[in-house]
Amino acid sequence: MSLIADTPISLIVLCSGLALVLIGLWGMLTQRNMIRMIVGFSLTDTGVHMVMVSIGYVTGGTAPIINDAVPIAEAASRVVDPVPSALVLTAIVIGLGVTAVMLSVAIRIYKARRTLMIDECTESKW
Amino acid sequence: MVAAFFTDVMLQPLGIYVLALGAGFLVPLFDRAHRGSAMLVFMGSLAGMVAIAALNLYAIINGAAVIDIETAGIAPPFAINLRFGLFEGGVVLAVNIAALLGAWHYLPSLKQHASALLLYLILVMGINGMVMTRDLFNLFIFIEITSIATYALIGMERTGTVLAAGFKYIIATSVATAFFLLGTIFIYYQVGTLNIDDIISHGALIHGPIGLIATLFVLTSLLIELKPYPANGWGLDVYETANSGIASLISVGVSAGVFFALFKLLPLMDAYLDSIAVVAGATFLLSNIIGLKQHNAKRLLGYSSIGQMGLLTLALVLLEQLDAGAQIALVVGGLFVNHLLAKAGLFWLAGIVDRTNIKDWASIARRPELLILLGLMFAALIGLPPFPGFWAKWELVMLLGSADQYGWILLVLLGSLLEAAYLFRWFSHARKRDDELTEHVCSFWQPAPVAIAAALLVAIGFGMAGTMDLDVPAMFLPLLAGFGLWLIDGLPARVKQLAMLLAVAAGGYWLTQELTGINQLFSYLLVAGGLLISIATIYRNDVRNGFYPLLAVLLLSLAALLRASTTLEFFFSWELMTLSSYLLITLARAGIKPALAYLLFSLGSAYFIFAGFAAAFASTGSILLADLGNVSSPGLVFSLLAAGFVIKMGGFGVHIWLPDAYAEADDDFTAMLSAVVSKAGIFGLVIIAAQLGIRSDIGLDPAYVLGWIGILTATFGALMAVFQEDIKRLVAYSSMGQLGYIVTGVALMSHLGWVSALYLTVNHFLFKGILFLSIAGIVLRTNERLMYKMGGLIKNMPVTFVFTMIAIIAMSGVPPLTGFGGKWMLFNALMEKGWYWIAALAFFSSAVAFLYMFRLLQTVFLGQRKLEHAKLREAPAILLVPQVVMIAAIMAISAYPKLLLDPLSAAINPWIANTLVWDGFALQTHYGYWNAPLIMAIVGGVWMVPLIILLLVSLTMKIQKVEQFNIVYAAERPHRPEDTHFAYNFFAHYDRAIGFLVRPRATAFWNAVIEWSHTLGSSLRVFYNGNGQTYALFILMYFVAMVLFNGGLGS
Amino acid sequence: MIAEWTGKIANFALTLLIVTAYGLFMTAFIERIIAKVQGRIGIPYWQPVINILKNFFKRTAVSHGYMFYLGPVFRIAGGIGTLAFIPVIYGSETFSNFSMAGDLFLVIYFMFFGQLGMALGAGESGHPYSAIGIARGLSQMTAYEVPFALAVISIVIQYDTLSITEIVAAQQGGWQNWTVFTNWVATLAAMLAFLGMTGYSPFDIFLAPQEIPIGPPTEFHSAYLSFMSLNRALFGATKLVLFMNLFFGGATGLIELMIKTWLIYMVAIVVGVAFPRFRVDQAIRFFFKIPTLIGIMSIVYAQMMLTS
Amino acid sequence: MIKRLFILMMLAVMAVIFLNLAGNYRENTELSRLGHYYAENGPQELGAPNLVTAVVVTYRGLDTLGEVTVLFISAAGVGLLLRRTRRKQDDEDLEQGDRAEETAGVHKPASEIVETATELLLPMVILFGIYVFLNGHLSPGGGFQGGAIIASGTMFLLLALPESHISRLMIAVIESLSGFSYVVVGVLGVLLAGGFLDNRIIDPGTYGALFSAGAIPLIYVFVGLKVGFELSAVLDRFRKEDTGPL
Repeated sequence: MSLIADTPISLIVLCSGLALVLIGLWGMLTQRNMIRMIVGFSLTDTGVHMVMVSIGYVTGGTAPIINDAVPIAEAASRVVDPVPSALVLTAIVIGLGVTAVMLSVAIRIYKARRTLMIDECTESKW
Repeated sequence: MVAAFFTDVMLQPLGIYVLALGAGFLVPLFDRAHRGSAMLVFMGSLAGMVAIAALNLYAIINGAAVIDIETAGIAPPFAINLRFGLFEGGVVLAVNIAALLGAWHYLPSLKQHASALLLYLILVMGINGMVMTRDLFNLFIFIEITSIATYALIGMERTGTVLAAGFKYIIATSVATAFFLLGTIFIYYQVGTLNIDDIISHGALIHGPIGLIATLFVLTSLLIELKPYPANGWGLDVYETANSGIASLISVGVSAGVFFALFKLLPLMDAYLDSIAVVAGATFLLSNIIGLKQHNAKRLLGYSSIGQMGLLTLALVLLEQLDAGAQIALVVGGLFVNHLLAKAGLFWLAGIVDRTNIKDWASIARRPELLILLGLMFAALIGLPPFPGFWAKWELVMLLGSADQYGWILLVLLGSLLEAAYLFRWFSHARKRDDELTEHVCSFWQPAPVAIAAALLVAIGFGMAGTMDLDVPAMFLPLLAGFGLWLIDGLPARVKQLAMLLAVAAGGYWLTQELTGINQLFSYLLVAGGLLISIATIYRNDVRNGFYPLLAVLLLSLAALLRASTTLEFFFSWELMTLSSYLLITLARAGIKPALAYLLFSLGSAYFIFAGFAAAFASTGSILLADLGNVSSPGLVFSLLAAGFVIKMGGFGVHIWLPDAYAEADDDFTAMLSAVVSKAGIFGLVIIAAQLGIRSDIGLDPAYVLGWIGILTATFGALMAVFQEDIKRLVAYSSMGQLGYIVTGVALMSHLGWVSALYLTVNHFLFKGILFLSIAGIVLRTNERLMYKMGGLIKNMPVTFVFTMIAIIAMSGVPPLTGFGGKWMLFNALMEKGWYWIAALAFFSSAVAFLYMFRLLQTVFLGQRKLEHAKLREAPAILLVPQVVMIAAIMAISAYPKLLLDPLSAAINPWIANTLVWDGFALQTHYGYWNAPLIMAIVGGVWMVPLIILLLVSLTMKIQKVEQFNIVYAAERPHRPEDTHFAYNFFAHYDRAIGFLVRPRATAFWNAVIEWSHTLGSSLRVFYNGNGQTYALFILMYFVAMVLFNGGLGS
Repeated sequence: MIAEWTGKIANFALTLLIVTAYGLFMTAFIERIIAKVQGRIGIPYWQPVINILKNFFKRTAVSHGYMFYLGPVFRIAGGIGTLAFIPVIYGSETFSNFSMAGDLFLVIYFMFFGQLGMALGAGESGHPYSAIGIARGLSQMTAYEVPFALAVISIVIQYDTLSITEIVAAQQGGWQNWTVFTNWVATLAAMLAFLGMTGYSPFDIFLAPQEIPIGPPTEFHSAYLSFMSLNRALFGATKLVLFMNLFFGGATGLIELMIKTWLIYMVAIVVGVAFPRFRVDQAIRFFFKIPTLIGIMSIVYAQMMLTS
Repeated sequence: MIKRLFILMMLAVMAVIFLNLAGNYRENTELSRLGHYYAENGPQELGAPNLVTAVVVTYRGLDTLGEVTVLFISAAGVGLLLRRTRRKQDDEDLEQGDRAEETAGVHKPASEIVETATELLLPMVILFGIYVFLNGHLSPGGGFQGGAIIASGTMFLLLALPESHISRLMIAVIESLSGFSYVVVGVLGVLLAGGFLDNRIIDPGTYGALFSAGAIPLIYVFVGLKVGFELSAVLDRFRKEDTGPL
């Protein structure tokens, strides 16, 4: 228990994120069903987002909103880094966009050939 | 405000974004309002993007400051900024032009859906963004914008194959961008900034395992996007299946953006330059090897594209390593523009022609404009002059040479050669007229974007030449003349012939008028001689599309070659000569296949020369031909250059291209090839021998080896000629053999040796010119090339027979004609040098030569005439006219060789002191003497006396002229000439005795090389199994390998 | 000037006459020897002359065309010319002929002149056997040229000259200076080549004298044939003179010339009567083996002589 | 099987690499240079209390514009991919049975609970979305978040009333105009203030007030609308991918 308690919170998030990346990769590499591969991608993507968020954490920091709770004078020492948060926001939207396109491609593939198995889509090769 | 809107926004690089986004967002609305207006907005925006890039780039080239665009009114690194400098401007402009032209090509598909229009627009903007942004995360966004737009456009066609390829593409690039994101965030973790300049200036903060892994994440991701071997199957599948419009944009646009991103981030990658170079180099070489196995047009373009990106990356990294930042614009820029326009053009062409298998491209065989475009694009991709790739490769190889990076030179040249192999094989398929295939139909305007791309390539190549302090008018004159003649190619043959002769005469005179010494000598031979032989082309009056322009290019580039004062000009004209002669060979009916071998060997030869020049440049830092002599490693330079020239002359072992090319080329052009074009190799050899060969520190070895190569060429050329049934192949092998003597003569590095070599060169020009022109006449009349199908033609073509006989006596070395002098001087020079074994072989090979010479005369002109040949006429007079001139020259030189020897000696004197001693009319050497006029007189005398006696006797005799078949034939009278004309397998017994010497070992060897490289290609491509997961796995492995290779797990 | 050249031509005419007569005599002589070996009486000594005269004065002839007509001309011009370039008797201005026009190399190459011309003439006759014979002859020629060329190179190295006169001069002063003794390897190679050159058995298949209508001269008759027979005698003798000059010390007088050439010829005859005929491919292979090897050794030998 | 083992091995090596990353990771104890600057100067410069918003909309405004673009093109891409095909063409791909199954399976009516909940919640969800993006500069949230919430409202609607019609035209007009307006605001930044996407084209107003922080709320309105409608469009596409023009 103390191990977890002593571990910095951001490291836990970081590790979880990296683990999620690995799990997602596993899914993308081993699941033959395209929808499952897309799920794998989403996991990887989410993992990356978690890593990003964790990087922005500053020990003991709070949300980077400068109002009554965090006066301007103390801002620099009390808030977490706003940049990774901003980045992750963007990254999430982009991930969403990619996922949406991926799904539509998968749908079209299913329409066209009645299968979602990636290893049945190998006619162009060499 | 409105004015400010234009000056501050729209005309600034920022305007590109505003225009693309604004138009992109509004396109759906316009589309709903009016379909046409959407297209107008779309094309207008693209054109605007081109214009903005062009205006700003123009300003920067004219000295304006680099444009830094700050957003949000806050200085970087706290806000994102964009930069538009020289490099950015160049890339953006090039990409936008390609995009605009691509849109033109792609419009029929795009205009069906408004969303396709906007996706295309935003895709282009994304590439612009990737180039201009100076923020790492912003770069990620632009990569994603580009990617998503690409995904959607790939999927637009919605057939199963395209979608499957698209899905693989998405999976692969998503993994890559996930890596990029991870790398970016960890770099941010260490540096605390996202501005690229800021990161670079705080580069030291990137440290430790995190720094390494983060950098490698970013690096691998970018490399993956550039599709390195073997993690690139996903890219290939898309190239193969997607619409040519989007495939071209991926190949040139998206890759350009990613490449530029890599360029921007390269300062961070200092530690990994070696890895990148290895990856890029391997990609370039291996893609081109695999390309050999590929027959799918667009997939083949994919391999080429991937290879080119590998080359670009390699060049960038190597220049970076060599600290040659100043040359990046020329080398990388040149290669980049070259690839961009040529590859895009090819993809569009593939879309227009719409034949999957390159073997089916014969459908455009009757569409000269498409063929020309295809050829231009291929030539550009290979880096042939005058295209930008030529200048870039030149500069790259020179730089590599001066850094002693010969391994990389080898790789670059080998890869280019492989690429040439598959591209021009494709061209061969397209040239091949196949009546069964339906002709390709496309509208006049459809190839317009390709044509514009080709024009741009030429223009840029021309512009690059202008920056290099060269004799540009001379270099481009052949092309100009060729272009001019091409414009009038529709006129009647006679007009074209006249125009060609005038153009070559005027141009050749202008190019060579100021030459002196050896160059002047060769100018007589190549230009005046070439002109003489081209007179014979008048014997044909059919259309011959492209023949006359190309012939003008060939002859004028030979003239320009002689005029070259720098290695670059020399190489330029050399390549031009190679290309034009290749194309001329393809004009013949069966010439397409041999032409390919000709081209490949010629390119191989050119690359040896290239490497030799690079080695020379490395040593002297000068590209002047006159400085060639100052190199510090003459042995290496000499060997490389000599190898190049010897290949071009069809040296022993690398001769296999020669007989086929000579045999299958048009008959009058074969005369040109053998009599004139082959002399270019001799010229080169003489030049380097004069500059390098005579240096005392070269050591005997390279020259001695050359001497052996020469004599083996002579021996085996003669031996192989003995066993030919095809008259043109026979003379082709003979030509190879005769050139062998010349090589040996040059290799002697003595005054006498060179005089003999030059003398033999002139002689070779004369008798090979006569022989091939005679053959042209024979083939014209009989329509046969197999000698056993002829016979007895002396009755029909007595003049041709006499000319041939004189040429053959002049070739054989039998006194009193010219050949003897050459053999005599060569033999004396060999003895003086102490090369006894070579001398013995020279003896042997000239004896063997008698076999084929006799066979030629016997089986064609003598023996029994075929019945169907009874009514043949003499060869046309116009073919005989040049021969008469050459016969006269042979006779004059035979009787009075001083006529020729004095100028030859004078040309050599600057290099080696004269050793010719004249005693009256007799030439004296250490060993012997040769009094040509006396010999001529004696032989004339001893020939005339019996002749007169016999004539007198004849007066007293009743001489009965007998009919054919009236021979002593075991009391029988044969009736069929086929039975009595002893011609087929004439030297069967000789074959039984020593035929084992001439089994086609060289051919077998080169076939094995081809076989082996194809096998290699197919084993290298097993990774592309078509499974998206395997591709993704390779990407993972790629990253893992990069980390392991760079010690990422070390700590 | 004119007188000088007229004199030279007259001298040469004399040499030509002597050598031709000697060649004709030798032809008959050899025929007789062969006949004796085979148990026949053989021809009279004047038979060759009679043959030539008979043919020469024949009243009818057929023609196959102008090259056919020129063939014998080429042939005999080759024989005469070859002789013209060889000094026959050492030290004699009369018998030096036109050897100042060219050296050994010229002679060797000019020997092809007649062969080529005759081959073309024979070719125009249209007879397949002519062509076959020439094909065989040429093939064999390329083979014996190899040991011959090697031997020539060897002696050129040895004497450091290509001039026949100088080569002969270097062999003067006693039999021990003859090439056959100073450079026996080269001589051996050359003599083996000589067997092929003379066209006697075992290397006579290209002429095939026993099978009547075979060989290059098949179609020739009348004056044409007489030219060719004349040349055969002349050319054979010329070759003997050449070999004598190169390998056997030359000759300082006519008697020495006759003895030496007779002996050289006997080599070919002895071998000829003792060995059966080779097929062409066998002959070619033969020359490419032992004689060539000896020829190679002769160059090595000459180089060793030079260095020691 | 071997392939699986191989993948496992690769992932194991990846895991080692990641461990290497994590093992060397030390949690930040102070802000990065960038973060420090934003925390110190952001509120004064831009007048937005929510630093993330300040970064998103202004400091990294170009990213956000790009992000909007990404969403725009994904929506367009999805539309392009899932566009209606002419039946004739479809016949080549699909067999008769498949088609029957396809048309039969769709449009199952939602349960009453869902329908009712939707009717109750939908206005509130949309209102909440608008609230989130209007207050983006003050409190956690912003255009994207708000837009996503609006889109989730659409999701509700689609779940509850599968037959409900969403006007493509309306979506197209709104997303186009809001995107275009965003660009216009950005350009105004060049003309009226310091640079592209500078939010100080409008008086910053009172710090912490709703209408403050210059153009940030304005931009967020556009972004919110655009995101909301685009996500709705995507959802709509997925619902009935075979019908309707773009």
